[in-house]
Amino acid sequence: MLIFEHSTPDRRAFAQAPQHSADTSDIPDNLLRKVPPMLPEVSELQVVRHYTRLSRKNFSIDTHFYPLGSCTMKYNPRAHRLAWLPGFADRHPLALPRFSQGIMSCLFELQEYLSKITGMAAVSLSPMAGAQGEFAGVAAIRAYHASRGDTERTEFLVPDAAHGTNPASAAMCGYTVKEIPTNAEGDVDIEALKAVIGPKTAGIMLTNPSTLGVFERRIKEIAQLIHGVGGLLYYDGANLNAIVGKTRPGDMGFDVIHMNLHKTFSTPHGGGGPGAGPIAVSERLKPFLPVPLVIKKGEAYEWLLSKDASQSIGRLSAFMGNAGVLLRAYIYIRLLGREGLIRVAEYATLNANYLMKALEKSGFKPAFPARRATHEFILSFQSTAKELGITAMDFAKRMLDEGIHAPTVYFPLLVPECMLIEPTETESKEQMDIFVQVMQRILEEAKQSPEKLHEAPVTLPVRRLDDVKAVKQLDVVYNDSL
Amino acid sequence: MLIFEHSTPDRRAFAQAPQHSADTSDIPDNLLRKVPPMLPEVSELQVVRHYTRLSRKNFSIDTHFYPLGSCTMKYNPRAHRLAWLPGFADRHPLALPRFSQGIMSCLFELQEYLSKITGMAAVSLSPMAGAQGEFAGVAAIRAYHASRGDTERTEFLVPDAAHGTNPASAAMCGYTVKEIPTNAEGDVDIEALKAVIGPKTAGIMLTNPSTLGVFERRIKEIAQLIHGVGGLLYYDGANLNAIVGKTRPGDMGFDVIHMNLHKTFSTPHGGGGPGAGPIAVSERLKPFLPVPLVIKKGEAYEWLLSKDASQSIGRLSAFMGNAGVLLRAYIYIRLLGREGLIRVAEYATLNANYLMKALEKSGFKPAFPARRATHEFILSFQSTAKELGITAMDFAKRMLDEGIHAPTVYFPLLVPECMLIEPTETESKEQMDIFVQVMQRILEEAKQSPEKLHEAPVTLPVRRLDDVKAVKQLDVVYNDSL
Amino acid sequence: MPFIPHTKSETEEMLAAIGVSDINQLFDEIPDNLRINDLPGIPETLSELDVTRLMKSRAAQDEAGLCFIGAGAYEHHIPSAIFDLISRGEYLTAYTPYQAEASQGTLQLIYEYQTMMAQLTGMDVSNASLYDGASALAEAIFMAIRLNKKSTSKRILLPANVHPHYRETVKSLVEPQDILLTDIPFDPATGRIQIEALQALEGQDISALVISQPNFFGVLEDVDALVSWAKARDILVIAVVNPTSLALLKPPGEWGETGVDIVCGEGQPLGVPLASGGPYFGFLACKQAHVRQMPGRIVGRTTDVDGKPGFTLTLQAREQHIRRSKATSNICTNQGLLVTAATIYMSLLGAEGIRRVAASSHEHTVTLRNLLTAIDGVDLAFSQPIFHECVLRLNQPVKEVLEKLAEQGIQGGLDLSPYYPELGQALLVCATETKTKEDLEAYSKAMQAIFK
Amino acid sequence: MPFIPHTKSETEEMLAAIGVSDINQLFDEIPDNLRINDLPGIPETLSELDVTRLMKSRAAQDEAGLCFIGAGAYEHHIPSAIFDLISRGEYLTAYTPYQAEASQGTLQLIYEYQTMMAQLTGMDVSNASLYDGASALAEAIFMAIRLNKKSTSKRILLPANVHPHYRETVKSLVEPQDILLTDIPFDPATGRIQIEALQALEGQDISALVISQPNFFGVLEDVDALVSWAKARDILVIAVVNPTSLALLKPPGEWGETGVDIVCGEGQPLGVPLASGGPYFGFLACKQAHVRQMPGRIVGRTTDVDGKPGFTLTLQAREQHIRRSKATSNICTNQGLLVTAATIYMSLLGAEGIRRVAASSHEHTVTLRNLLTAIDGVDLAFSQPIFHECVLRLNQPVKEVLEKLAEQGIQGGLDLSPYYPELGQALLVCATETKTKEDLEAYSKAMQAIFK
Ligand SMILES: Cc1ncc(COP(=O)(O)O)c(C=O)c1O
Ligand SMILES: Cc1ncc(COP(=O)(O)O)c(C=O)c1O
Repeated sequence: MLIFEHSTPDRRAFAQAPQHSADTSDIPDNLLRKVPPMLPEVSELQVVRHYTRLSRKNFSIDTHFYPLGSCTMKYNPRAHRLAWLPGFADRHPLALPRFSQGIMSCLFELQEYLSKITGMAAVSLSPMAGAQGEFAGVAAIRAYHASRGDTERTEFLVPDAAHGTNPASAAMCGYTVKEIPTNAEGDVDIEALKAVIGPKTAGIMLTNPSTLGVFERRIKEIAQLIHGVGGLLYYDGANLNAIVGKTRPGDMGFDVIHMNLHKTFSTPHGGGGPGAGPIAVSERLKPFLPVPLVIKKGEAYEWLLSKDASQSIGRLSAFMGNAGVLLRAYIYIRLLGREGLIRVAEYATLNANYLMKALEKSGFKPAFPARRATHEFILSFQSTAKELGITAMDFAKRMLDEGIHAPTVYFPLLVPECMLIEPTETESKEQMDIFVQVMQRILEEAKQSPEKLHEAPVTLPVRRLDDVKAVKQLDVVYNDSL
Repeated sequence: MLIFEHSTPDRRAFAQAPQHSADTSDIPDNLLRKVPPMLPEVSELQVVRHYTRLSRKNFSIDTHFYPLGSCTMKYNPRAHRLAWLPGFADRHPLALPRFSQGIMSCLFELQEYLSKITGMAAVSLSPMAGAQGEFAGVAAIRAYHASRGDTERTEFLVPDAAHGTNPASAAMCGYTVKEIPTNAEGDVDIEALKAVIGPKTAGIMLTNPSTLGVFERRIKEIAQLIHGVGGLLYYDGANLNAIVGKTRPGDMGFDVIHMNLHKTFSTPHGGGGPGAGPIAVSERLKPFLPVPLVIKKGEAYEWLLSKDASQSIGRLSAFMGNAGVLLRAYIYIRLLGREGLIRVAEYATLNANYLMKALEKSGFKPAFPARRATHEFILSFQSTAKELGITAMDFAKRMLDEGIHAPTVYFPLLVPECMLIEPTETESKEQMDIFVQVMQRILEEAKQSPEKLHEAPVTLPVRRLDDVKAVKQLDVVYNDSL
Repeated sequence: MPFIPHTKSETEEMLAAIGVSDINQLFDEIPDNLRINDLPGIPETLSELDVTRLMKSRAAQDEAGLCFIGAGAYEHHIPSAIFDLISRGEYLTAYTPYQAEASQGTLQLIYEYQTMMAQLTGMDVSNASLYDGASALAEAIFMAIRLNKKSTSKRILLPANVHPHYRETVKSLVEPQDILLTDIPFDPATGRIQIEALQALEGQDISALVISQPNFFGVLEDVDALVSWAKARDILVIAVVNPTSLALLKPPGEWGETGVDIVCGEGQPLGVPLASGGPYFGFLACKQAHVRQMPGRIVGRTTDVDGKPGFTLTLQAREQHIRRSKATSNICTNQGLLVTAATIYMSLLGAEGIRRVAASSHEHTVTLRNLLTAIDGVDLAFSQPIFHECVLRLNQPVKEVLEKLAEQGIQGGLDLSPYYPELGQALLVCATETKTKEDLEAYSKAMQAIFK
Repeated sequence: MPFIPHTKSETEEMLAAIGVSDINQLFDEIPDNLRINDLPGIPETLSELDVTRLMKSRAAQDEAGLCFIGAGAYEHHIPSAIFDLISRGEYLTAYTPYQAEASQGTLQLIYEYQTMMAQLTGMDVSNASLYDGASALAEAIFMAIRLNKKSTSKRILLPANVHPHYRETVKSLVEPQDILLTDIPFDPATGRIQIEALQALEGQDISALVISQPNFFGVLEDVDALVSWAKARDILVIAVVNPTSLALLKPPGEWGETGVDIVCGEGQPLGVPLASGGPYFGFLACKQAHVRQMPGRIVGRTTDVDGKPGFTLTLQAREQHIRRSKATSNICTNQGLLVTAATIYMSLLGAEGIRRVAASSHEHTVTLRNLLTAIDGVDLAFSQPIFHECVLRLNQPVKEVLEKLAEQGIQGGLDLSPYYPELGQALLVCATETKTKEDLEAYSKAMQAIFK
């Protein structure tokens, strides 16, 4: 039932608004609203009950194992609630700096930590998610070229395995996107790369480890090639969880990287967001960082704004990005500390490799069996699809019935019938073993009674939904009783 | 699965304890523990996931209609979280009064409000639930008699409809309990009462409206009778929700009353508690109130403790009772205010009478059809039990399948196959209508396919549990892996 | 190991199963010259207790008394229930609802949100959120340019009285695509868009006009006239609005004869804490005909194989994960949790509740304005009607006045001089429903003391 | 109407269905002379915003700096996760689990709690909670009297070094039943129970002996000797313990040759905020043989009709709703939500975590003791080993010292002079794991300044 269906005219959660209607007679009548919007008219209990019940229809980290590849769904330490302390939650974004030293000190330190973790020269925290970080990074590269009068570079290279945000972000910066193919081992096809680079090359966007769950071994060579033709390298940090404390994008030769704080730094993703996508840059891109930055003058923290950053690509949000998310990432880093951060990559990788090995033994097909898994790995269901008529999606849906959130399916696009599995370091060996048992059970079912997979899920609030109808008979707002 | 079954040696939520083990070498070895207790060894994620999932096996106000008679399960305004403000949550109970004026002012005002609502002379907030309030009230009566040298009063009267805590509390105060029968209309059998009262009568405990969901109309007469023989009257305030702002126990002639703040004043009951059971007394019982009390001297609030209250029955808890619950009740009263409190009884009674009428029309049997329902009412399933073999319990269990928490069954004990239904004022007319539909549907089922009721519930985490086995093969701690 | 459940023996068992002897061996595909073994400069691990102390001490530095700053972020009462509900793990720790059947909670909620936003703005459809108000305006501009087939200029009229940070953000985001932003000056007497400046553009190829209602100065524009002007010239109209105002003011869907094409804005006033500027959420609504050019996620209602209604992400062919470099936007992660808060907020308050919040905030600002302008040296900057925010002109440097007010525990507003030097010593103030009569008087008294 | 969903027309419809014309008619069975129509003296309704402001201003009055008071309520770190979990409506807004099938969450949790408490105390079984530590001791005394069939005296030995508020509470609760409480003095040199005083009772009929470990002074008793003495004389032993200590100290189940009969205490240290003294929870554990005399609710594991394991309230025949005036106790509502917090706390910390909390608190107190007793005019009151709390003797009035410390933001401890005038100017102090080295030094510095 929709909240609107609980609605009755003249009902309201009366304690929540001013008790008396105030005077607005100074506003000209022609600017006033005549017919009120049809919002729900419900009591406080109805609201609480509705949204409590609704929440129970979600899978989440707190309720289910959620090995959604590329999304790093690990435990979100509940200490993140410290970001709600009144000093933080009630602070107006335009408060005077002298009432902002608390948060500014956290942000300043976060800039420092992130630049150390990535091996970069400087950090801007303002991008509000990975995709905005990508925009910012590519825009910085663009500004860099422009600043040198280097205006003929119109192409950005993106491997075919890349996340959709990569080409979209490059395009938003006005670049033409060139796709680079992947070789059978999951690495960038270097010959193909050589064939396309040249004076038009503004740069390349890479994820390393890539979205294929393998580490790009020839990264240094790629960096040399790109730099050789005057291009710059962009690092999509979505997979940073695989390498924190083990290797640094800065050392690999990257010029700019974004980090998804909601992934590696475990800020809660809230069913779609918020995230944060700070970028870190090499020395040469420093002048182009988006504002605001936090700088330290003597003992005081100050904002660095556009007027003092003439080459900056500018502002990306009305205020300071997703400041609250930044605070949560700061808390996370302080909780884990140096030793704890290094362990992240170690145990994320341990879980992934253990799981890949066990699944391979159980008859599943890793996409790159000869490779070490990073923090995630891909299974391909191409053979099951051919032989049993069971797709990766069928498998995924049946997993939901087993109380496990399905891994990412059909991404990256280039592996047919793929499933991208990322257990994360906060899940236990028991959970890995349970996962394997579930997969075995479903595989058995796929052979014995495939209809169970086609019909899945059967234990959830709804069964498989008609996505085609959702597009054809577009129904995106409720109108019935309104 | 039990939390212990997730346990693995040497695992822990490491962020939650001091990182280094401290020095305790000054404690003699013979006083130290040699074998650690077998507590769970689990990660923070495992704990959060386990207890999140576990919670989802509960019905609650926030998730379900919960018309549990006598328990007043109404909406708990979420503003109660203000009681967690650091000044309140972090305050040590023995902090100096000058750092306690905030909470003491709230408690002082709460004392005032409760005495106004009940029509009594003074209030003590310290009893920690209704039952402790009963003890305190009866103990105050005992102390009163003793203070007058009136030591032959050994009997306390309790109607047969009373809640079990009433006779138990009287017994805890050293009294012999005499049961008073109820007449066919649900009132105290006054003739029977007259027959037992006398010089041994210390007092009587009454609930008005009674647990039968009707108002005791001859209360004044009863008060005269009891007072006439030198006894005092105790009011069990569990049903105060039915009369706030409509009538006052003080005016009825009662000498002491407890209030269940977790009922009428809507503090969350937390799956069993906490509650709070303040008592209010008439002028003559004032000296006997339990301590601590809050008094005001000039502008400052002070504690009144035993040393300044020589006749007090004393202290009932280590500190100030369930102080946090008292704060929540204070918040509730401030939110509702004068007008809001009066509406409580009005709409609670409206819902109950509407529901009783509608159910009667649908073929159900109110226990007292000729009476006005108060905030609750009783149905008797005696005829269904006889004719269809369907008990009140069968009905109750089937209601769970329909997503409604069952009303109270088999209490009060004197109505056979009874169901005590209390919708409360915060539930809507729609919810009343849905309840009626559900009841009709189950009644139909009882006639068509009674096995469905015997087998219920079938949609919950477990089906009907074996209570006899629970007693015979007593298993109250987990031992398997420990 | 904080947050890692592996015991020593489990780790060994797992390494053995993989066939390596040491956990570091798992990184053997990383070339040796790229390997590091430490993270110097990152502080040691702290327990939750220590982090709590640390954060409490930092937060305590930022507690700053009564806030009269608005300027795009507004202090409103946030119902207690919101915090408890959005803290539920099921909302808080879910990812984007890629598996619809396992995400009906979030999906239905977004569908309800879309409906509420469409109602509030008077438009047909809404998306599931963008990052914030400023970036939402940039997305609206991209959208308008895609939509306006009659225009080839990629030229946008962006009045100077739109929030200066929005204008900065728009500039950063749209410039790489060679979009032309044309400033429209405001009337120095009224603070409103200068109609003559628009008229001067007569006959030129223009893709869209942006209108902020109220504008950054809190001043109300003559929206009907502006929309009619633009529509008559095939110029698309983008409205930037404060959602709280929409329960009181005429919604963009009704401006002029036809309503505007796209509405966007900052969702923060709907139940989201100030929190230093984020996370908030941007909203975007438009006419039905434009839905396929709308960026961001959209949830649709459909049915399952049994015909039971359910919710799913829809129109995904617009999005980057399918359309890649041809997508309507690069946005992926958005601001779901804040949408959750806003949806609960709108449910709790309803139309009448939000109208009261708007009216009460407005009344408080008017009262404050009257109190302050009664002081010698404090004047009103603009003559026009306002909504819940206004500009004062002082005869003293605003920066110093604000510092002095701060000493009295009052955050007196925003100093406009860095943004609009042409306005002289201008101060933007706002008093929402959270302020009491005593608060307003406290401000006025403190101001009196400074100006006497 | 706040929290009441009825609209005017619904109310009218409902009244019509009932057959009355006015809502007040529903109260027509209340005699006219008892009717009231108003509640004078109760303030007007406030919105949640106003109540929030009110409560914030009240709470702000009570923020009082570093707390070194113990005395039965201890400031420990409370993991963030606890608040979020116990705030879930399913735990927070459920009633007592009368309908077992609809309450498996709460029931299983209590079963886990019972197991943990049995483990911690070294006993066989635990109940589901009592009100608090003090009232739990009274219930333990009732229980001991019911259990000790060999004694007819109803006489309890209650040492003077048991928490004075516990002794007061016990007195209030047990006296109406003619139970005899005999004080046992403490040794003025060690603060421990005076063995000679016990020996003087040789041969008398005694039902039970109460032992507090540590005792109110933080001093550790020679529990083995005390239990052996009592057991040899058929005297039941009741232990009152701090649960935090039990991960470090020998549990009551192992005291003497046989262990004690009943263990009770205050559960607050296990994840419950100080909150002015409540809600906390009392715990009670005992030997298996005594389970049927245990007061309070108990959850048992059983199976459903399909043989699936499940949980239910059990042994209800002991309780008031069935046994009425013959019940083991009148308790009904107990402290479920706090038990929920404690169960989560014990799960998060585990045995090793709680041991560390205990050890760290102990070490801090010892450090503080050493710092303070280095000051001229501050001496140790007792010579014996302590656990995490101790008594200092000052050469100045404690009340004044505490007032001066308070001015430095330090709550210096509890003034014992009202409770034990015989101890002179005695101060009870405690420093838990929440205090840093700097905190301890700050205290010591402030104290130095007062004593120089
Ligand atoms: C590989 C990769 N790159 C980029 C992104 C985009 O990041 P965001 O969702 O934070 O915008 C994602 C998100 O899923 C991703 O997996
Ligand atoms: C009528 C009645 N009296 C007394 C009580 C006991 O109150 P408490 O549970 O607060 O101890 C109850 C509780 O259910 C009750 O319903």
